[in-house]
Amino acid sequence: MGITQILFWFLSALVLVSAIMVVINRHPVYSVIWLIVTFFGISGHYILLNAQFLAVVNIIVYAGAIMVLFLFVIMLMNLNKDMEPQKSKWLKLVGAIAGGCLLLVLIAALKDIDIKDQVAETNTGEIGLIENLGTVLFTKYVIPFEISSILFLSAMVGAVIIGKKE
Amino acid sequence: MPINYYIILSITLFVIGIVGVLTRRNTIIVFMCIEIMLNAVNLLLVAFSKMHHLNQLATNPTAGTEAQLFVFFIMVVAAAEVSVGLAIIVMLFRNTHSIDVNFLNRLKH
Amino acid sequence: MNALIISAVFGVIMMFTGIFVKQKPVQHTMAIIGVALLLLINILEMNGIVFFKVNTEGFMLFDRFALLFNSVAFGSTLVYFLLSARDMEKVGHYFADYVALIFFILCGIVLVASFQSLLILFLGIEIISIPLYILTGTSKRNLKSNEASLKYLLMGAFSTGIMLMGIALIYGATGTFTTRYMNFGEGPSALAIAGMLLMFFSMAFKVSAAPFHFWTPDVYDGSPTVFTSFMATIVKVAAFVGFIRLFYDAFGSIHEDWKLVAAIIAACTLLIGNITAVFQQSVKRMLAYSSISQAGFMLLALLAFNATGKEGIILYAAAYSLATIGTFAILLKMNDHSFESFNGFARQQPLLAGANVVFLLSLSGIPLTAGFLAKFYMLKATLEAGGLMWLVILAVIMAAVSVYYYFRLIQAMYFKEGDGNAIEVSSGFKIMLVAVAALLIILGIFPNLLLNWLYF
Amino acid sequence: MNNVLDLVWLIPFFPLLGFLVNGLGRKSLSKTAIGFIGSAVILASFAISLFVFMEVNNGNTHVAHYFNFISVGKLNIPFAFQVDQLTALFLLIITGVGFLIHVYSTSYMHDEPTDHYGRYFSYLNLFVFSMLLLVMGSNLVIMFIGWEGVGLCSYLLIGYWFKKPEYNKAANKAFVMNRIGDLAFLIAIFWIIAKLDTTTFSEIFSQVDKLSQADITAITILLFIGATGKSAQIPLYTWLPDAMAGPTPVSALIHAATMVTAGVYMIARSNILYTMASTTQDIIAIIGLATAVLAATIALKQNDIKKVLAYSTVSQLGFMFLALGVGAYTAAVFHVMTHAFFKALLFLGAGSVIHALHNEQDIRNMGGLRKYMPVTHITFLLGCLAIAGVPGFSGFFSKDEILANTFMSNPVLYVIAALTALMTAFYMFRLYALTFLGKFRGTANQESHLHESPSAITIPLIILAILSVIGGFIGIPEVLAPGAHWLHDFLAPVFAQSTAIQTPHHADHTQELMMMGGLSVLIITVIIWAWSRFSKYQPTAEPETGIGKVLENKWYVDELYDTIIVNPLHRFGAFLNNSLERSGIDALVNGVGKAVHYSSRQVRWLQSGQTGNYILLMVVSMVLLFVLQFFLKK
Amino acid sequence: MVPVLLILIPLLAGIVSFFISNEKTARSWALLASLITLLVSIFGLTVLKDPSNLAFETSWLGSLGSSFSVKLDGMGQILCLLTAVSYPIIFISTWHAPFNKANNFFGLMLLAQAGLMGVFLSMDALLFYFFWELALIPVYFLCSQWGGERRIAVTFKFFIYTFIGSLLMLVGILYLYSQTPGSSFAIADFYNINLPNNVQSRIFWLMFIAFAIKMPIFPFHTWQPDTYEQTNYATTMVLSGIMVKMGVFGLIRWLLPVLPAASYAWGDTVSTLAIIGMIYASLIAIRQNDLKRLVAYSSIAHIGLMCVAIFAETESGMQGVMIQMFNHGINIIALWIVVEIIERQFGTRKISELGGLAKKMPALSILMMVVALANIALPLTNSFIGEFLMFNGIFGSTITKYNVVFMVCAGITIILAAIYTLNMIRRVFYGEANELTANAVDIRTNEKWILVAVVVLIFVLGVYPQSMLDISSETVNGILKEADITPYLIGK
Repeated sequence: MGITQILFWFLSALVLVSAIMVVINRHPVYSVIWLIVTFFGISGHYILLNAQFLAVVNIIVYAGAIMVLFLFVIMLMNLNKDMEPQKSKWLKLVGAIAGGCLLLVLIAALKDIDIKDQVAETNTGEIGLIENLGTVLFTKYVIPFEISSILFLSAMVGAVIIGKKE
Repeated sequence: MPINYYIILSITLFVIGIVGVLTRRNTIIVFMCIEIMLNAVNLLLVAFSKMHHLNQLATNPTAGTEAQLFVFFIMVVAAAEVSVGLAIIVMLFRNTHSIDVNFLNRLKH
Repeated sequence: MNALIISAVFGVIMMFTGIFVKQKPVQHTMAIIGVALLLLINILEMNGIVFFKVNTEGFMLFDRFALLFNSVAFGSTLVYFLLSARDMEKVGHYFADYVALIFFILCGIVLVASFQSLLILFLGIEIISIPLYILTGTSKRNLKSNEASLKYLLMGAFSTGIMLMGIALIYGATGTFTTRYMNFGEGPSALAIAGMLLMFFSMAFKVSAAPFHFWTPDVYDGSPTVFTSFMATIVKVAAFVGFIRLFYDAFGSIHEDWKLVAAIIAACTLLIGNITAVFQQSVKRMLAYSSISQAGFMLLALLAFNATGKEGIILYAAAYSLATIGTFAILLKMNDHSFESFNGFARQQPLLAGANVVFLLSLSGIPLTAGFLAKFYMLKATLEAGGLMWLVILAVIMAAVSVYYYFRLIQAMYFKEGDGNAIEVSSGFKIMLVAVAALLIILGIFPNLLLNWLYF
Repeated sequence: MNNVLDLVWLIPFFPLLGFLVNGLGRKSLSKTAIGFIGSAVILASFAISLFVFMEVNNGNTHVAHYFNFISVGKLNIPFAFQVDQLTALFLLIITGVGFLIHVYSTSYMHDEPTDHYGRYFSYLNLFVFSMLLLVMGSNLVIMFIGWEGVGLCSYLLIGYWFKKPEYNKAANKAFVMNRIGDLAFLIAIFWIIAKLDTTTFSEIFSQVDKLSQADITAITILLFIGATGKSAQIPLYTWLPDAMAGPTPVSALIHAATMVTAGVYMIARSNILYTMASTTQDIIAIIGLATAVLAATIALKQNDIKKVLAYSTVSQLGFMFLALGVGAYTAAVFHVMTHAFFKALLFLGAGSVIHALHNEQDIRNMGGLRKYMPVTHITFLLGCLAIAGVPGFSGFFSKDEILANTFMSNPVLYVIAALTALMTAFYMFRLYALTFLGKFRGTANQESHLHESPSAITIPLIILAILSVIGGFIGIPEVLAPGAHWLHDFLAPVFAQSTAIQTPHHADHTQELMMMGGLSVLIITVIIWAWSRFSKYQPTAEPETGIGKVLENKWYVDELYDTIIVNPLHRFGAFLNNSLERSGIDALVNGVGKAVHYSSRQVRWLQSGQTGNYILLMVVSMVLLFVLQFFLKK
Repeated sequence: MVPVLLILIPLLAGIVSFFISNEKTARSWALLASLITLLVSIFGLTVLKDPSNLAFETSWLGSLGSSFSVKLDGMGQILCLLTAVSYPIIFISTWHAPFNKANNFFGLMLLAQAGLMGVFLSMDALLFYFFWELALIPVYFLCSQWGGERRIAVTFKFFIYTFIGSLLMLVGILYLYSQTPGSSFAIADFYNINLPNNVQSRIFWLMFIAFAIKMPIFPFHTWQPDTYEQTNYATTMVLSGIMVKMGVFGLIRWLLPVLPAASYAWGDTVSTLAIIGMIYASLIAIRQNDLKRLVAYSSIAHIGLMCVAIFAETESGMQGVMIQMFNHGINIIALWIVVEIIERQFGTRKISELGGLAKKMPALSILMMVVALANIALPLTNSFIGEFLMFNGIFGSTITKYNVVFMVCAGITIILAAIYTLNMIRRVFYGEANELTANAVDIRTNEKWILVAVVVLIFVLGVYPQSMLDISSETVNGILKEADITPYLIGK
C-alpha cells in the first residue's frame, strides 16, 4: 500500500466522516466547520488526482467564499445557539432509510459495471494544471464561459432585488 | 486508484447529502447538504476525467479536460446559487424570524 | 445565436434602464421593443439572415427545431408582455429589473432549446432557474411569495444536484458531454442507465412531472401571479424542449431503456395533475395543477420518440402557452382567485369572457382550437410509437376529467349569477386578448402556418 | 286505365273525403250537413261497390296497381287494390251496413254538440276508409294499413266520450290488445318476406310450395294470433266487451258487423296457407270453439244489454273461426255476412232502446218495451230469431253450414258447438224477454218519455231486419236444395286452390237432415223456455252465487290478466324507474364522478406543504423507479 | 358547392347573430338564415342534383393527411334535410318563447347547426371529429344557460359523458389513421383498411361507445332524460331531433363499413344491449309522470331499434333507419312543441296534474294525436315505414342467428309504445278538465301552423315514402357493400 493509497483512504474517511458530522451536528456553526473540513478533504482528493487548479478553486471558492457567506448569514441571524427544532424521530428515520435505500440501489446497480477495473490516474497527468485548463477554457470553452457571465449577472440582479430594503 | 472506489465514495457522499436534506429542518443546513451533493459530483467528475484521460492518452491527449472545466462551471453556478439562496433565506428570516423548513407550510393541498 | 446575444444585451440594457430611466412607460416600451426585436431577429435567422456569425464550437446547434421553438417562446413572451406587463409593475419597485431577469431567462431558454453539450444544458437550466427563484420571491412582504421562493430554491437546487450526478455518471460511461458523440454501445452499461435515469428525474422535476411535481402547485400558487403566468408557460415548455432534445439526441439510441419509466411517469402525471385539479377552490392553484396535467400530455411527445412528437411539442408549446397566458392575464385583473369571483363575469365583460372561453376550450383540447390539435399530435405520436394504447386511453380519459375543472370556470362566468366584481380593463387589453383567442383558433384550424416552418 | 276496375280507388276515396271534410269542417258545418256528407260518401261507395260487385260477378277480377309504396332491394310493395269475389262481398257488407249505420247515427247522435258530431262522423268515415283498405289491399302491407287503421278508429270511437276515464281506458285496452295481435301479424309478414320476397297475395299463393311446412305453420299461427286480436278470440278477446263504451252505432258497425270480422277475412283470403297447415287449423278450430263456449257462458249472466250482445258477438266470431278451422271458408264468410246483418240489427235495436231509455243499459231495469217501441221490438225479435238459428232465418243457414262442416271434421267439436248454439238461443231470448216482455221495471220518469225512435233509426232497423231474415237464402244447404248455394259458387274461385287439395267428405244427407232438424227443435224449445221464464222476471236483490257469480264476473279473466301481466308490468316499470335507473345505472355513472372527486380530495393530501416530505417522496419514487429499471424489468 | 353552403350559411349567420343586439332582429335573422339553409338543402335535392355540385374538396391539414372534404350523398341528403327542416320549425315554434340574450341563443343555435351539417357531410375522419365537437360545444352552452333549475350540473354531466365518448372515438380514429396506407383520414382509405379481427374489436368498442353515448344506447343513456328535462325546449329539440342522429349516423358511416369484422362479431352483443334498452326504456316510460322524461325514454326506445336494424346489415333495415332518422327527428320535435305548449300554459309537466285538455284545446289535441300516432308507428304515418323496414330488416338478417328473437323482443316495444303513448294521451288530454286546466286556451297560430306542417310531412312520408327511400338507396348499398363480411368469413 503506497502513499497514494494511504492518502486516498485517509481522505475518503475524512470526507465521509466530516460529511456525516455536517448532517448530524445540531449546531449550525459546527456544521459549517465540518463542511469546510469536507471541502478540504475533497480538495485533497483533487490534489491526489493531480487536479491542482480545481483543488485551489475549491478551497478559495467553496471553503473560502461560500462557507464564509454561510457563516456570515448564520451569525447575522444569530443562529449560533442550538435553536433548530428537530424533526420527529420517525421522519428522520424514514429519511435515513430512504437515503440508505437509494445508496443500496445505486451501489448494487453500479458495483458490477464494465469499467470498474479501470483506473483513475493519480499523481500524474497534466490536464488538471492551470495552464492546460486555462488554454482550453479561453479558447474552446469561451462560449460557456461567457454564458456563465449571464448567470452571474442575473444572480447579481436577483440578489440586489431580493436584498434591497423596500 | 480503481474508478470503482471513486464511484462508491462519491455516491456515498451524495447520499449523505440527500439524507441531510431529508432529515434537517434548518434551511441553511439543508442548503449546505446540497453543497455536499454538488461536491460529490465534482469529485466523481474529476475522477472520471482522469480515468478517460488515461484511457485515451494515445488518441487524445487533452481527453478529460472538459470534465474538469465542467467542475469549474459547477462551482461557478454553485456560487451564484448560494448567493441568491442566502439572499432569499435572509429575506424570509426578516419576515418570519425563522428558517425552519417545516414552517414553510402556508402553501399546501 | 443572434437571439441569445440580443437577449443578453437587452437584459443588461434593462438593468441600466431601471437605474437611469424612471418613467414606467418608457421601461415598458423598451421591454416590448426588446422582445419584438428578439422575435424579429429570430425569424430572420430562421430565414437565413444572420447578423453575428459565432462559432459555437459544437456546443449549440441552431437547427429549425430550436429556432422555431425560440420563435414560439419569444412570441409568447411578447404576448405576455403586452397583456401583463402592467401587472408586473404592481408587484414591486423594480420593473426594469424584472424585465431584465426575464430577458436572462430567455437566454437560458435559447440555450436549453439548442444545446449540444450537457454543459450548456446545465448552464441554460441554471440561467432559467436562478432568476425564477428571485421572481418567485419578488413580492417581498408576502409570506406566501417568500415561502414559494425558498421552496423552489431548495427543491430546485436539489434537483440540480441530481442532474449533475446524472451528468457525471454519463460522462463516466461515455467520456463526453456532447450529445451527438455519446455512444452507449450495444447494451448500455448500468452507469449510463443510472445517469440517464437521474437526468430523467431532474428533467421531470423541471417540467413538473409526477412524482417530481410537488413544488409546482406551491410555487405557482405562491409566486406573484404575473410571474406564475410566465413560469407556467414559456419556462415550462422550454424545459420540455430541453427534455426532448436531451432524450432524443443523447439517449435516442437507448430509447427502449427509458420508455417504460417515461410511460409510468407520464401516466402518473396525467393522473395526479388532473385528479388533484378537480378539487381546487382557487383558479390560480387549479391552473397550477392544470399545468401539471398538460405536462403529462407533453410527456407523450417525449415518450413517442418520433418526428410527430417533435412537431407536436412545438404546437403544444404555442397552444398551451398562449392559452395559459391569456387565462392568467384575465385572472390578474380579478380581485381574488376563487372560482366564485368569476360568477357573472360574462355579463360584465362579454368580450373577455368569450376570449377566456376560447382559452379554456383550447386547454381542454376541444376542436377548432390549437389545444385540440396539440393534444391530437401527442396522441398521434404516441400511437405511432406503438404499444402504448393503454396510455393513450388513459390520456383521453384524463382529458375528459380536465374538462371538469376548466369548465367550472366557464360555468362560473356564464351560468352563475355574480355580484359584479367590477374590474377595469383598457380596450387595448381587450383587443389584444381577443387577438390571442383568434390566434388560437387560427392555429387550431391551420396548424401548418406554424409547423411548416419546421421543414422547408 | 285498361280496366274499369282501376277506378276502385274511388271506393275508399269517398269515405276519406268525408273524413277530411267532416273533420276539418266540424266547427263550421251544420249538423245536417255533417250527417248528410257522412252518409252520402258511404252511399257513393256503396253504389260503386255494387257496380264492382256486378263486374266481379261477371268474372272481371282485377288488381289495380297505383304506385310503388315501398320498394327496397328485392322487396317491392306496391300500393295496389285487388278486387275479387271475396273483396266484392265484403265491400258490399261494409258499405251497405255502414251506410245504414251512418244514417242511423244521424239521428242517434243528434244530441251531441256540433263539433263532436262532426268528429263522430269523421271517425266513422275514417273507419270505413280503413276497413275498405283492409279488404281491398292486394298485399299484406296494404291490408295491414287497414288492419291498424280500423284498430285506430275503434280506439277513437270507443273513447269518443273522452271525458269518461273508464271509456278511455277501454279504448286503450282495445288498442293495446289489438297491437299484440298486430305484432304477430307483422312478424308473419316479415316471415313471408324473408322467404318469398313479396307481400302480394297472388305471388304468395302461387309460390306456397316454396315454403316449408314449418314456415307455413309458423306464418299461419302468427297470422291467426293477429286475427285473435282483431276478432276478439281467446286470449285477446277481453277488449271487445269493454269496447261497448263507444256509441252504440259504433258497436254495431265496428264491433259487430265489420271490423271484428277482419280476422275471418284475412284467413279466408289466405285460405291456401291454412289448408296446407293442418296443425294451425286444429288450433284455430279449438280456439274458435273455446271462445264461442266461453263467451256464450258469460253472456248467460250479463245484465248490460250491450254486454250481452258483445259476448254474443265474441261467441259468433268463435263460430266463424271454428268454420275456418275445419276448412269451411265459405261457411265462415257466409256467417260473417249473416252475422253482419243480424248483429248490426241487434245492436241498432239495442241502441234504439237505450236511446229511448236515456242511456239505460241494464236489462233488469227494462221490460215491457214491446208496446212502446213496436218497430224496434219486431226487428229485434227477428234479429234474435236469426242469431238463434231458427230455421228460415239467415242465421240458421250459416250456422248450420258451420255445424255440418264441423261434424264432418270432428263430431266432438260438433256436440260442443251445438250446445253453444243452444246457449246462444237461450241468452238471446233472455235478453229479448227481459227487454221487451213483461212489465216496465224502470223509473216513472223514464216511462213517461218512452217512445218509438225516429225514422232515421227505424228504417235502417227495418232494412237490416229484412236482410236478417232473407240473407240466408243465398246459401241454401245442399241437402235442402242441391245447387242452390249461390254463395258457394260465387266464392269458389277464391277458395279454388284450397278446394283442390282438401279431401272432400260428404256426410250422408239423412244424417245431416236429422241433425239439422233435431237441433232446430232443441233451439226452439230453448227459446220457448227462455221466453216463458224471463217474461215474468222480477228483479231480486240476491247476489249471484257459485257458478253464476263466476259467469257474471266473466270467469275473472280480466282480473287474471291484471294479476299476471298488467300489474307485474307496472311494478317492474316502477322498479326500473325508481331503483335500477336511479340507484343503479345512473348512480354508477354519477359514482364515477364522485370517485374522481373523492380521489381528488384524498390525493391532495400528498401535497402536504412540507418541503421535506416532497423531497422524501421524490427520493422514494426515485428508488422505486431505479428498482424497477434495474431489477424488475426484463 | 351545396355542402359548403350548408355549413357556411349557418356558421356565418351564427357569428353575425352574436352582434345583433335587438331580440326581434336576432330572431328574424336566425329564421331567415335557417330558411335559406333549408332552401339550399332542397336545391341540393332537386335542381342542383348534379354530383359536381354535391361534393367539395380542398386541401387542409396536408401534412396530417386530412383534407376539407365534404360530400352530400344519400344519407347526407336526408340528414341535412332533417337539420335544415328542423331549424325553421324550431325557430317558429319557439317564436314567442322568451330568451334572455336572444342574440347569443340564436347564434349558438346556428353554430350548432353548422356543426351538425358538417358531421353529416364530412368525408374525412378528422373533419368529422372537428364538426362532432363543434356541434357539441354550442349545445353545451345552450343547455347550461337556458333551462331548468339543475341545468348546470345536468348539462355538465351530459357534456363530460359525451366528451369521454368522443375522445375515445378520437383514439379509434387515430389508430385507424395510423393503419391507412398513406396515413390519410379520407373515408375511402378508412374503408380500405384490413385489420385483424382482434384489433378491429378493440377499435370497435372505442368508437362504438362514443356513438352509444350519443344515441344513447343502454346502459349509456342516463344523461339523456335528465338533460332533456332540464334543457330549454329549443335545445331539446336540437338534441333529440338531430343530435342523437349523429350517433346513428356515425355507426352507419364510420363504424360498420370501417370495421366490418368487428361489427359482425359484436353485432349480437350490441343488438342485445339495444333491445334491453328498448324494453327497459319503454317500461320506464310507462311509469313516467313527467312528460319530458316520457318523451326522452320513448326516444331511447326508438333509437335502440335503429341500432338493432343497423347491425342487422340488411338493405331493408338500413333503408328503414335512413327514413326513420328523418321521421324520428320531426316527430320528436313536434312532441316537444306540444309539451312546451303544455308546460308554458300550465306550468307543469306532471301528467298527473293535467287532464281534459281535449275539451279546451281541440286543435292541440288533434295535432298531438297525430304526432302520438306517428310516435307509435301507425300505418300511413311516416314512422310506420321506417319501423316496418327496420323490423323487416332485423327479421331478414342473415348475419345473426338470433334474428327472430331480436325481432320479436324489439317488437314488444311497439306494444309498450302504444301503452305509454296512449296512456299519456288519455291522462293529459282526455277526462274532465281540472282546476288547473279549466281555463286553458288553444294554441297560437304559429304553433298551430308549424304543427300542421309537421303533420302534413308525417302523412306525406307515410303515404309516399319512396321519394325518400330513393334518395338513400345508393348510399345504403354502398355501405352494405363495404360492410360485407364475406371476405372475413372466407378467411376463417
